Amino acid sequence: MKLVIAIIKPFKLDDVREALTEVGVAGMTVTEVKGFGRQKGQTEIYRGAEYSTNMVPKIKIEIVCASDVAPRVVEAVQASANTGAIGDGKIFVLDVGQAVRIRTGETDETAL
Amino acid sequence: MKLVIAIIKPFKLDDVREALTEVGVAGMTVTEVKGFGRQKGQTEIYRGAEYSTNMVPKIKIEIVCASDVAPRVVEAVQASANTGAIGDGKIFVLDVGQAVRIRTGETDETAL
Amino acid sequence: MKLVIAIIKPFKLDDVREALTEVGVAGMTVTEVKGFGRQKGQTEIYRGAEYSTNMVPKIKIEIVCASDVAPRVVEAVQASANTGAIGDGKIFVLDVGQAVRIRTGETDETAL
Amino acid sequence: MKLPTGLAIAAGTTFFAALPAWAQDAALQAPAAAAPAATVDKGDTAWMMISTVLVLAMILPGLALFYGGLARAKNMLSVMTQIGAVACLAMLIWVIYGYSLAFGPESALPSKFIAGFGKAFLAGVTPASQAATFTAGVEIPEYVFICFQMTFAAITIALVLGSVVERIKFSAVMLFALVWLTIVYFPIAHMVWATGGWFFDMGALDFAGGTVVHINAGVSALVLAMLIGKRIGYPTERMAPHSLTLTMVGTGLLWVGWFGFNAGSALEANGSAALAMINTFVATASAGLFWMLAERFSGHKGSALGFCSGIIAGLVAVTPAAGNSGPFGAIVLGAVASIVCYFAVTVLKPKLGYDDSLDAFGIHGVGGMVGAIGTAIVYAPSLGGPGAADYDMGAKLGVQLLAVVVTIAWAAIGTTIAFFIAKAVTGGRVSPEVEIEGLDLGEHGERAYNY
Amino acid sequence: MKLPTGLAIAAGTTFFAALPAWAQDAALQAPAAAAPAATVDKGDTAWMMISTVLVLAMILPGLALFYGGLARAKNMLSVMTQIGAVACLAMLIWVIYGYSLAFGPESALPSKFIAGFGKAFLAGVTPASQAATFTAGVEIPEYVFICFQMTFAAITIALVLGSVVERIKFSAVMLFALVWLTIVYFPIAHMVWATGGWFFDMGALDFAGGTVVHINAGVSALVLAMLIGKRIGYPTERMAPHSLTLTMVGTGLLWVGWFGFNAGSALEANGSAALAMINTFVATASAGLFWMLAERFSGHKGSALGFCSGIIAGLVAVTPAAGNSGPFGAIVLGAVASIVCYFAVTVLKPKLGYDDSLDAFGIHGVGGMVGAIGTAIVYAPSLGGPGAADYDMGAKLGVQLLAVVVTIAWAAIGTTIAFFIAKAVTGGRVSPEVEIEGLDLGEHGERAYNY
Amino acid sequence: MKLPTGLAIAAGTTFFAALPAWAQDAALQAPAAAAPAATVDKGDTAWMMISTVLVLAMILPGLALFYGGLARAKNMLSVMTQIGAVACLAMLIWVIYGYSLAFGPESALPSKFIAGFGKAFLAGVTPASQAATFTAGVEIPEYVFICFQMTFAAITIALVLGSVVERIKFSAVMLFALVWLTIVYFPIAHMVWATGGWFFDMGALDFAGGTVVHINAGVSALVLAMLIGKRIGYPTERMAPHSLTLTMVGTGLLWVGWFGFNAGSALEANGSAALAMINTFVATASAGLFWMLAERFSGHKGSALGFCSGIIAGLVAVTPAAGNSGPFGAIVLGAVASIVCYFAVTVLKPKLGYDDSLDAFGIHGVGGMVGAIGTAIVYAPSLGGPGAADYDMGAKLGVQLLAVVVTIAWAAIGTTIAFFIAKAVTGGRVSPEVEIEGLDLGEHGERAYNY
Ligand SMILES: Nc1ncnc2c1ncn2[C@@H]1O[C@H](COP(=O)(O)OP(=O)(O)O)[C@@H](O)[C@H]1O
Ligand SMILES: Nc1ncnc2c1ncn2[C@@H]1O[C@H](COP(=O)(O)OP(=O)(O)O)[C@@H](O)[C@H]1O
Ligand SMILES: Nc1ncnc2c1ncn2[C@@H]1O[C@H](COP(=O)(O)OP(=O)(O)O)[C@@H](O)[C@H]1O
Repeated sequence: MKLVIAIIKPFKLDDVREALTEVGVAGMTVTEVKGFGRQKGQTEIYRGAEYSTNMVPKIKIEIVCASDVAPRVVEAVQASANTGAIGDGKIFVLDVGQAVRIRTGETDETAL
Repeated sequence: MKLVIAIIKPFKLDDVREALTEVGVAGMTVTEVKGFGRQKGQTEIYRGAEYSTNMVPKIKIEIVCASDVAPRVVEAVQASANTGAIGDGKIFVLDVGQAVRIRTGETDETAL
Repeated sequence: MKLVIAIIKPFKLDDVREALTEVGVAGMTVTEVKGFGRQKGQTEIYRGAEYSTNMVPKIKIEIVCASDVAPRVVEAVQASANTGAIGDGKIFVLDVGQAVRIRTGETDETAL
Repeated sequence: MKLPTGLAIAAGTTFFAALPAWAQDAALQAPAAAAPAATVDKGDTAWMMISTVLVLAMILPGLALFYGGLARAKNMLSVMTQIGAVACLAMLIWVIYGYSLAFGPESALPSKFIAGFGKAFLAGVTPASQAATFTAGVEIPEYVFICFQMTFAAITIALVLGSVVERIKFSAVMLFALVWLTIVYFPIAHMVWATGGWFFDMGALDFAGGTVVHINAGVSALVLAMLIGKRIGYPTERMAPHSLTLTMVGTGLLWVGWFGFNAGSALEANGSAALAMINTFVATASAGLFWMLAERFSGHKGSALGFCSGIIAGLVAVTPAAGNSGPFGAIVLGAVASIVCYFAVTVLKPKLGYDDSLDAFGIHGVGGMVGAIGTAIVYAPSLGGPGAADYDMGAKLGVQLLAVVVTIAWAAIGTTIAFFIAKAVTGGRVSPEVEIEGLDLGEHGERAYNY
Repeated sequence: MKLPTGLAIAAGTTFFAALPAWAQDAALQAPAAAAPAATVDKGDTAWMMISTVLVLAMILPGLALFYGGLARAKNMLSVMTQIGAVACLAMLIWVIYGYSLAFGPESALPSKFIAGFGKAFLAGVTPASQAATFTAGVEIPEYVFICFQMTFAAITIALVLGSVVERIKFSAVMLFALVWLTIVYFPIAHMVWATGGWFFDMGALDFAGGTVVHINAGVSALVLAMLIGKRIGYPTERMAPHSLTLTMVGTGLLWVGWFGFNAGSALEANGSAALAMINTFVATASAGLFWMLAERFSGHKGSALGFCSGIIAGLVAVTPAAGNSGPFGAIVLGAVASIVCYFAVTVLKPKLGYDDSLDAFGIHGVGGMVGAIGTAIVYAPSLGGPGAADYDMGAKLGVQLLAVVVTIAWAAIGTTIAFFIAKAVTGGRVSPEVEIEGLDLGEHGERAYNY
Repeated sequence: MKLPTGLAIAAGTTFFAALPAWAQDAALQAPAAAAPAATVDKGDTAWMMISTVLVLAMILPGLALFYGGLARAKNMLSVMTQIGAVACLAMLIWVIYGYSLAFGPESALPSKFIAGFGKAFLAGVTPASQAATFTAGVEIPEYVFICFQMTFAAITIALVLGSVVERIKFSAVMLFALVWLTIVYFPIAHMVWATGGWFFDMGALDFAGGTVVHINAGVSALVLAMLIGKRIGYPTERMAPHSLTLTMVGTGLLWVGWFGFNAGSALEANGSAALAMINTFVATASAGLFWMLAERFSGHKGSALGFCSGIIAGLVAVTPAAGNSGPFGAIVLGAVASIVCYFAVTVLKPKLGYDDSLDAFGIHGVGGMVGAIGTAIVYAPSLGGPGAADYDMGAKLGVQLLAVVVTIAWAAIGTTIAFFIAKAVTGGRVSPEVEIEGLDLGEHGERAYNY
């Protein structure tokens, strides 16, 4: 199995989720994160104190899926999260050794 | 070493932490996340605008442990986070190549 | 490629980011988390109700980098996040199978 | 001469709006001996000053919180700043020429619709100047009257913004406000409240500004929302209120402040103010509960936002009726307004498809109309209202309807003109990038929250 | 006949509650010539109207924020909506029959405990009706008196909820409020404040409602908490206040509004109101600091919540004493109340094990008792109080104690009855699922915060 | 004898501060017949009581929110509690000896600078005692005057804290407040407001306390900030306001409450209060918008915090001018103050490098000076001010400048003394660990937010 981690722009979440549903991904976990990268954050000024954050709000999506499904997942995310502008984000794929569904104790691919 | 990732229901956090302490896990990292899956979210209505979120608040626990301890960790989480209802969550296990304790520079299992 | 996960004290974030920039890391993703470990949390009292949290606010940094850069990344984090006090945090290193830049579709090390 | 200043006219009879003179009260409170000149009672002055302060509290923080809580977090400061800044602008142009246009002396302009510039820059007003009340021989310091009315202008333009926040440019808001106050608010205020004004002379009942403030603001908001277009993502995207807690706080402050608005509109601390006060309590209480009941009867849960919406709908509806109804008429009026607004907001709006972000029309416009028309009904003595025994409800209904229709037309046309001027000069709407990222960062360079 | 309406009785002597008539003031302010009929002073009217508005501000947003901030985020809207909705309900039944039962004319009912239905639906009240004050010949518009007292009923029932939020059903709250107001609040208000009422005739000292409002609400809250049971997870689970910021804001608004409550209870803008005002300042200031000192002496840090708790404890304790004490008596009273409440909340409550979610009993009940009994002490002229030279403290202590004990018993029994009715009809308590997920989603279908 | 008590002096002439007696008003409102003794008008009493309550609302919740929102979340409760606690302390020492030192009878002490202890513990004050106003023969209950002035002392010390929050110990704050009020505030209040006080006798214009409150607090804040040193991480680390929403709410509440402060300073509900009211509206409106314009002209976005800052700067500047200016003078004064403060805060402060956390000096100190000096200008009848025809602006400017310079020196020296005492006893500043973790946890053992 694979863990696909995608860092995307927040307003793309709905699109990505729909795209994933289409490739048959039923579950995922979402975290609000901050990203540093090429994309520059807004400059804020508070009574003359200027803060250029470099920190941009992002959404991290984590999906565990069967290894053979992973390429399609990656593709779906890449297609749906893409705006062509800097800061669209990254996808990382890691190996997962084991998966368990807490409710039933089912393991591995049946647990997803 | 293994990284055990558990997605659980928020109100189960205390139970899980106690169970983990019993199997000798001393440290863990906790993140507030949102989960999509079988479990359906509440429907909210604001002046007629209806939002059915599908997003359910969850807690993600990350524990790095020695490989031989991992099965007991998985078991402890599965037992303590279980309510038998949909949405109880998942456990994923990944390989960890290296661990460092920042304070001392100790590495690998002594770092945990 | 490697995924370096660092759990650090929140006020050390700026130092760590600077140290990472120096070793050539351009991107990273940051999450606010809570840590359990040796470090004890503050005791809070609200009208006599005492809560000793054991949960300490921490920052999780995730950096994906080329495998040969990873040791330098680990070192930079360890040096810059260190205060010598309990609770300085941990660094974990995992293998990453694939990386994609969403905007361009570039993969692996060119995607970082 | 309209507003007596300096030397008050002794024979000053009922001066402004549509209120029975509560002869019995006057009898109790007026000095027994014949008063050769109008006198100022410090109790009235105290009441009108605090009423003025209460109306300010309705704007900032009241309305700013009510509206702001309903917006998304990324637009919070934008909403609050737009409200605050137009209120400030309204105050400044009020003393420059607004007060004169609404309540100044007659001029070459058609005095049915507008006064003249004779009191521009508050010419001739001193701390000793006085303004008439509804009771002959009783006056209040003119500066107090000016301040009280100033807050009405300020809140009305702020209310309009509710339909277009989260996408309208700050600069467009400011220019729109300037034009709108000039061509819509000042004339309508004159028509309703000044002697010689059209509706005033018709005998339209509007105790505290249901027409001038609420119908006017609500209709303008609707037109403005249609002109500027929907928010990106509306109605599919989740746009839940970012803090109903703050909306609830704003609701409370609006209710609190509204006593200045309604009971203050008696211009005296007397039985009429007391009647306006009790009506403002019970109409609102009724409306708050009835909105929740309407939700239950529609198969939903009674909601906190429903409660707040009902409270506001009730306050809006009781505004023209405050001193023109008995308490039980007010209770019914509140309930009806609440139910009608509920359907306007939850059924009508989705059907018609316009994006009135915070339901400025659905609550202020619709509630205002229910109130204006309902006032003609609850005014009837048979229903516990203060109307005379020979009260002709049909005739009064006609008058009220006419005032409503003229206000709607005037507001719609004026808003259209003001919007196109604002759009031509400023562009009107923020860029899609700014809209998506939020107006706080895009327009003001700040975040509302940094936890 | 109790409340003079329309034609005020000229010889109207001290009418309601337990307040010395401040003869010296009366002498200064009453018209020099013999007044053939009671007169209304617009300064009094203005003061009583604004006092009424201030008490509303105590409820919404004041108490809603104070209580809401102490709750968990998932129950925030539930707390605020329950408070708002019972306040609305109280207002409606107040004008329907509550005012009549408390202050209406005598009837077949035992007038020691309750008045009759003679003023149901405010029968006979007009804008010209007047109500007596504590000064002969001085009256205020009856509508103002009705509104002022209406807000007292509204806040009292809202206070009760503090012990059972986070688990009680909205529908149960509404039904409970209806019954409780009818069988507990209206009778006790009658007994304390109306001529012919039991405590009133006994000469019990209760300037602004320590018995009616605070002991009553506190004891009812305690009984209700025990009847409904503990929250799931209490006391082991973390249940820290979700926003002490909001609690602090609520505290400030309560303090601000309490001047309407306490100084407004003088019913005139006179020296008695001024005394109530200064006492409300200094007792509260003292109590706020003394709670923090109590924390320090118990080996803890002085806390923000401690400061807020002290402020409320002080306000509660000074309520019966407001016009019945000198400023330095009030300072001592505030300090004592603060320390006693501190121990009630931090030592007694955990020991007894009941779950009074927001310490409605620990602060309002206990603080109210300290205040009621302490009033008999600080009233003594030897301690700077306004009592006459021959003041008999022992006797007065007996009277106060009796009033307290009767109130406790009445509240406990009435609450039990009201709860079982509410439980029978609505179920009383939400399901464990709703309790765990939060009442905002489960009962109202909303989230308080969407950041 | 200074403040008439009990037996008011019939011939009481203008008593306190620097205000023309509005003879015309007095003529209108005073009883026609010769009044043998000063009378109390209930309208005045009502107005002064509500003004007092409004000033309390400025402190808690007003200032607590304004300041708290600007702090970081980890210090929120610390900021609010420090403000609340010093306000309480100020109230207690005010009734113990502060009122006496400021307004008590003359004594052995040099009465130019301070009164004596003759009214310590409010000796001799009863509900029947009266205090003079600016109009001969018109008085208010002395308890009301004491309360009104008490809130001024309370807010002034609270304002000072703005420069040192996020690092000063709670215990240091309390001790500092005790000493500072005694050696700085009470004397300056005496000099400005009491007959026989130095500035008062010089004829310095200070309607509502620009010198006593704002310059005094601002300068003390600056000195205190320099003595205690910068916050760890200043100015490189991100220290953005944690909730500009709350700051905006605080701004609104401050504006609302400031009408009590400014218009209340007329001590009567008359034309002078009305003038102060309109000026407080328009100066503030102007200042709010001009700060945003200053930002635009400096190449930045007009910001929400800028709007709020302008509002406060305008309120500060109009404080001494409130009854001493015409509305258009006030508009200009507001605009100038706003622009000057903008540069003080954004250009001067970074250049000088001191860490005035919340710009207590940059806004209250600088704005106060602009107001004090500007008052001498806008007072001129040629500019629409209420000065007499033969008004000598040059001379008045000299007087104002002298008052400002003396206040600066007095405040600076007194603050230094008070700080070193506080530091010696308490340590002054929290440990770096507590500062980094936040004062809420470190000093109070609580978190402001638990979502
Ligand atoms: N090496 C990395 N490791 C982890 N996350 C990264 C890395 N580089 C970028 N990211 C994440 O991806 C986001 C987008 O990256 P950025 O460089 O801004 O744009 P792009 O991906 O379009 O080149 C960043 O905000 C950050 O959250
Ligand atoms: N494939 C997946 N990858 C990552 N997280 C998942 C995946 N499937 C489910 N989850 C997480 O597990 C949670 C519970 O899953 P759900 O399908 O609702 O219930 P259950 O595990 O009982 O079948 C989800 O809310 C989500 O956070
Ligand atoms: N086994 C673990 N797995 C995951 N995270 C851990 C583990 N142990 C510690 N952590 C994280 O590291 C942080 C620091 O650990 P702690 O034991 O407090 O101090 P130290 O690392 O200095 O010994 C914890 O707060 C937690 O977030």
